[in-house]
Amino acid sequence: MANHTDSSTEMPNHLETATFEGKNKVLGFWLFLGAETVLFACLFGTYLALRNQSLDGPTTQELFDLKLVALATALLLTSSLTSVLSMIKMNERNMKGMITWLVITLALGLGFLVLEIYEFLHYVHEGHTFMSSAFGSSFYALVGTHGAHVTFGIIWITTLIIQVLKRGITTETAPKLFVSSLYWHFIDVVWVFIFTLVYLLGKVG
Amino acid sequence: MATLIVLLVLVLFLAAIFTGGYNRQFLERMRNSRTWDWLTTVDHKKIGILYLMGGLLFFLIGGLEAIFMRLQLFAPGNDLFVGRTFNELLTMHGTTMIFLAAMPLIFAIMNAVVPLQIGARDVAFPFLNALGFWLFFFGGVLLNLSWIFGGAPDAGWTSYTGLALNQYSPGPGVDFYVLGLQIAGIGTLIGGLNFIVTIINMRAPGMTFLRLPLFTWTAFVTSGLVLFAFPAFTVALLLLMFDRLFGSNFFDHAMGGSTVIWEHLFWIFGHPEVYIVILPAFGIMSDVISTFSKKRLFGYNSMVFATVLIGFLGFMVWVHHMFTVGLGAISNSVFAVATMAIAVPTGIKVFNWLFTMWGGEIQFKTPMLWAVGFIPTFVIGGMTGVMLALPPADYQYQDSYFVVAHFHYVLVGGTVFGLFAGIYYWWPKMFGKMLNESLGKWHFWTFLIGFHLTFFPQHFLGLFGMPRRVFTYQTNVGLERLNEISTIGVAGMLIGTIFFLVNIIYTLRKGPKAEADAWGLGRTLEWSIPSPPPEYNFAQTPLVRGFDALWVEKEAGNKTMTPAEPLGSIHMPSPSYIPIMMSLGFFIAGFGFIVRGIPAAVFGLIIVFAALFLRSFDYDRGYHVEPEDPEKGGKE
Amino acid sequence: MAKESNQAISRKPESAMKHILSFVLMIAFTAASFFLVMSDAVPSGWVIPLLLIFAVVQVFLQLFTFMHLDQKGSAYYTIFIIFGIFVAVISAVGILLM
Amino acid sequence: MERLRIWRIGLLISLVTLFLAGCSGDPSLSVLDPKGSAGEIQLNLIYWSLILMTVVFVIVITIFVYVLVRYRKRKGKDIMPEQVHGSTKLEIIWTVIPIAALIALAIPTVQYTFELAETPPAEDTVIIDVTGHQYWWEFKYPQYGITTAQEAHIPVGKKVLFRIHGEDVLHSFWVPSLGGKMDVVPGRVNTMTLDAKQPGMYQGKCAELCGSGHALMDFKVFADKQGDFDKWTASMKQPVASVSATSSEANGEKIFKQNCIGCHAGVSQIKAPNLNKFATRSTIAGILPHNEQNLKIWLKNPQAVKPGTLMPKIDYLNKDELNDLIKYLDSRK
Ligand code: HEA
Ligand code: HEA
Ligand code: HEC
Ligand code: CUA
Ligand SMILES: [Cu+2]
Repeated sequence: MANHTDSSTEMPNHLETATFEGKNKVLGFWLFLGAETVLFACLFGTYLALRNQSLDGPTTQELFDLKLVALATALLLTSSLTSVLSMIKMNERNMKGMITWLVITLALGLGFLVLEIYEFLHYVHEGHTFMSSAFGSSFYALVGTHGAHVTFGIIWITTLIIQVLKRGITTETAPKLFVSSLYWHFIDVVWVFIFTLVYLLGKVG
Repeated sequence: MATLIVLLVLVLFLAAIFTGGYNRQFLERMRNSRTWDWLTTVDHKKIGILYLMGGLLFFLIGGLEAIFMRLQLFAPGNDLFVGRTFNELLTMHGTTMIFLAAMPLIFAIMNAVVPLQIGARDVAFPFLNALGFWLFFFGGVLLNLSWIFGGAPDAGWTSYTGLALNQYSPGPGVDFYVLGLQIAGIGTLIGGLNFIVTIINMRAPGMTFLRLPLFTWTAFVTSGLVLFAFPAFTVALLLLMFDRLFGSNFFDHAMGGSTVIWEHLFWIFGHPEVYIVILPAFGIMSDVISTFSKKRLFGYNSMVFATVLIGFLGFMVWVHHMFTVGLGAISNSVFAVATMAIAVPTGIKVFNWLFTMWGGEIQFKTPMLWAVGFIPTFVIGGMTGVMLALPPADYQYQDSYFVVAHFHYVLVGGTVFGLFAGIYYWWPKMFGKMLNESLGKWHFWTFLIGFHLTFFPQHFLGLFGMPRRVFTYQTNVGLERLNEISTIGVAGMLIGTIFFLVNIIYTLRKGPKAEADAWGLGRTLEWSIPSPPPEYNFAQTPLVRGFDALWVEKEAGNKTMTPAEPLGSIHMPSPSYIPIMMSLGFFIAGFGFIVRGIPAAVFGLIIVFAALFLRSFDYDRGYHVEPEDPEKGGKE
Repeated sequence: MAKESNQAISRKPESAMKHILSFVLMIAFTAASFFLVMSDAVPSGWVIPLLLIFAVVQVFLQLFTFMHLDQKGSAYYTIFIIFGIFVAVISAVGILLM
Repeated sequence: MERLRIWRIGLLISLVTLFLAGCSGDPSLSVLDPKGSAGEIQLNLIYWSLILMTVVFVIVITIFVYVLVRYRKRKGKDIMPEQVHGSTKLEIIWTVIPIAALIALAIPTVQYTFELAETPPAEDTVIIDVTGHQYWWEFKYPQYGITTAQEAHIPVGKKVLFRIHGEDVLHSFWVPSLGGKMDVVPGRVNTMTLDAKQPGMYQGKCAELCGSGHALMDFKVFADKQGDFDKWTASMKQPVASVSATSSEANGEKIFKQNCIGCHAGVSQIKAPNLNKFATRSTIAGILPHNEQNLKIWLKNPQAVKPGTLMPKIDYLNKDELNDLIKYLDSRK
């Protein structure tokens, strides 16, 4: 199957799967994402089953503010694009371009987090807390787990930026970067369902 | 208090390291010691042995708990272990056996065998492999520490909420369950992921998917089940932890929560889990039966197909554990039919085994005895499984001893028999020594008879109206005699297990050395290399030219495999202390959460993150070894 | 490793154009979702199915453009993620309906 | 090898006789001796499935024994078996036959599942609201205004609709000789229809782990002839004599009002059985035979009788007080 061999000194086109370790890593990461899909599905199932159990607290209709959610969504969606752009730069071995896009991605992610924290604080103020009802618990568990993923992603990508700055784009750093970008897109996919099934559905009833 | 001590010791330890106030030579010696070697190993063969030892240890503990339970149930009105203590025993028995004995033993064999069977030098992620083991081990230790620190979990291995909430199960017992299993579970998930990638990416040239030995196939599907089933359990445990530790209300009906959600989450995981533990046993059966019948596996393709189908259907039947929850006739019927469907692929397997032996030349070596004992025993267990799958009948069986009988027939008669077959079969490959045959036969016969004596009567106990998870029963309702027999049977299993232990010790001391092809009948790649294999497994990656790769060469008159590459230096991954460090971090954090010692919890998490960080910046490239020239080497 | 890098390195560098296009589509679907809920333009029985369809389309856009599943050599990734989605859907629907 | 087969068959026969001779369970508790239509339906299905399973098992075991005997390695001989790949024909056979067997099993299964889920028309049914508590059972008859515990009475031949509630943890309501079980799920009401075809006492069990006392969370269902049932309801509806007959009973009543009424009349957080008609019960706490001696044992240390029970020790009363209390309790009919 060796249908293509670059003249050996040249770097291969797709850095992330250029080495054996890289290939393992990417495949392994996809499997991990498969597992994460099930994990989130269970949280979604739990949330959907419990979302009307708000007891005396505010209901979904009363609580959610779609404008804020729309803004957060825009930020996260855009960050997904910038993340993929950084990968293109990576495969062009354009260090500066890649890091620029990565930093923009991080900034958008941070913006999203700030909005989410603001939103949570607001809800707590309204009497909708983790402990106030089953609806509260399941809401924070689902949206909070997503938020935790975003946070972890930000930390992870930051450490990767440090590594690339030290070592450059190599067949060792590239799979890491690529995989973190997959992770970032995955977070975005989950968010699509959160805004659909939590916020929009919450308004519809 | 305990937290404080732990904290103090660790702080001192770290201070010693960072201030340089330690003895360099001591560290040097430690680094070169055998213990350090085992603690930091990333070699799949050694990790396999670690899993084996860990799994056996927990099997003994779980067995001891079973003995205690059976002693209490020997006669009505006994008061050895009553009430809560009995509930602790049964919970810990079930949990230990499933998560800390059966699964690790499966991972032991998978580690020892899968890379060899596919002609690989290693697994895809040696580091993660080690991490998986240490997480399992520390999780298991944490769970068992509950006996000392304030009481073991007592809500059953299913830990149904309601009962498992703070209100009804005060004390840290269930917290130990939650955190111990969470940690062990992450380890298992990592292990499963590793094996999938290994089997996809690391196969030797020519080893196509339809040439994989059946054990590798089942390892593959089992790993897939682990990958997709464990997340549900992770979520279940997470939510239960929130409820118990942080006052959320997922399962508290007074606050709008629902216990049924726990049942769903648990069984979405729990049912695939039982196939996780049976499929590798099926794989072992297939390999062992074909080896000792001196015949190619009958219907290889349909075996593979059946394995995949069982794995697939396994995700669609979980509600059969919930027939009496009151979910309605439609839901019960749908899940009943889906459950019954699993009998078909399983039947295909059973008949294929029978016809593998048909026309063969069967040698009753110990592994084969276990395999032969497996077939009727497992079939009985499977039949009672099908009987349980009928909701109207299950309304009677559910939570009675009939169920206990069913699952011991499949778990012990299936999984444990399978594991014993595998251990006897591959022991020479793992340790380079043959286990003693006559001790092995004694082990088999005492265990088999004891097993049936213990569990066959339990079917009737259930039908006579004895619920499970009870610490006593009434007199004069026809339950005494059968319970007596059941308890007496355990003696058989106890004696059998002791024979096994004696066999191990005897073999380690003076067992005869094993050949490369230890049984003389080897069909698959692992028998083409020395026992035990060198650290790089294959000096030259073999070229696979058909199913039963070694047998193909034997038939062609070759003594060894044809290599697929020239002899050259081999790259090996470096050992690493990070897996054990990270697991220790999780352990400390878990313990901290359980005793509500937030500093310890935070400290543990810091260790975890430090380990992650070290790992992320770790660019160790491993080392190279020069393999010895195999006696008869080279290409022609 | 012996069979190091013998495949999958032959893919062409990607153009940004495809991703930007996909992004525009995603934004459009998202906007449409919000619009569905915030206005009364669509009969209420249609809203939920449409929302779900829009979400699913977005997932596939992400998977097959941003996450590169459209490229050669992604068969295993696709198999496993699809199976993950399958288990996920069964589980979530199971918890919800049963 | 001939000997091997005989040996196996001998083992099988001795095992079967062992279990069939002598023990078929107690008629008040056994699934195999049903006294109601639900139990009969369920037993039918159990037998039908058992027959099918036996057939399959016999097939498997016949091939198994044949293969083991016929193809074992003989001493001195060393043959090389033919390396068969498989046989599509055979494989289709053992795919199709099990499918057929399963269809034969699935049809009655689905049919019975729906049949058992039907709720009978309200006019013709006795309704009983069952509540599972840690570790006792409460029975309310909304049609008659009766509340009792541990022991339910039902009329023979009539459908009885059990509406099953719970407040604390999961339990499961199981009367093996009348029919299968239904879980007590807090926050839900599950229903189950049972009937008894013969008068008698049928034992009930809690079949879901519910804590330390789970093993002892027993109850009884009495199936009475219609006349007896009517008498029972009438007597249960009659209020207990409001004044105590004797002075020790009166003293007992005082003690009861001071110490017990909080739980036993439902004002406290802890729910306890209604003791208004306590003297009519044949058991104490569902497990001890009802007599003075046992009542003392129960009151002095309930935990020793039923681990984990929420009833506190009443060990602070002196002998006379205790006797008076018992007299009072046993006058409540
Ligand atoms: C190794 C573990 C294992 C395995 C393999 C199985 C296999 C099966 N199990 Fe079992 N099961 C458990 C472990 C396992 N189980 C455990 C641990 C529990 C209890 C959990 C708890 O509550 O604590 C349980 C409980 C359990 C229940 C719930 C009982 C209850 O609580 O009320 C049910 C109900 O459907 C069930 C069904 C089945 C079925 C249909 C199979 C099938 O896969 C069996 C298929 C095999 C065969 C049928 C035999 C071979 C086939 C042939 C020879 C072909 C011809 C056959 C026919 C035509 C029928 N099991
Ligand atoms: C793989 C899983 C597995 C295995 C192997 C076993 C093995 C055994 N099990 Fe268990 N069992 C379960 C899984 C398993 N079980 C589960 C999941 C439950 C349900 C729990 C629940 O309800 O929540 C259960 C429940 C269960 C019960 C029902 C409890 C109840 O409902 O009240 C009983 C009762 O008889 C029982 C008995 C036994 C016996 C006698 C063995 C024997 O086969 C054991 C044989 C082993 C030995 C006899 C060990 C030998 C010991 C020594 C040599 C001494 C060791 C000394 C040292 C420690 C140094 N088990
Ligand atoms: C804190 C609450 C509480 C108090 C106070 C209490 N009980 Fe109880 N009692 C219970 C509970 C709960 C049960 C059910 C026990 C079980 O079966 O698990 C019970 C059961 C009983 C029973 C058996 C009932 C039956 O239906 O068979 C008797 C008799 C009884 N109590 C008598 C008394 C007497 C007499 C007193 C006072 C001297 C008393 N109890 C005080 C909670 C209480
Ligand atoms: Cu109530 Cu068990
Ligand atoms: Cu199951």
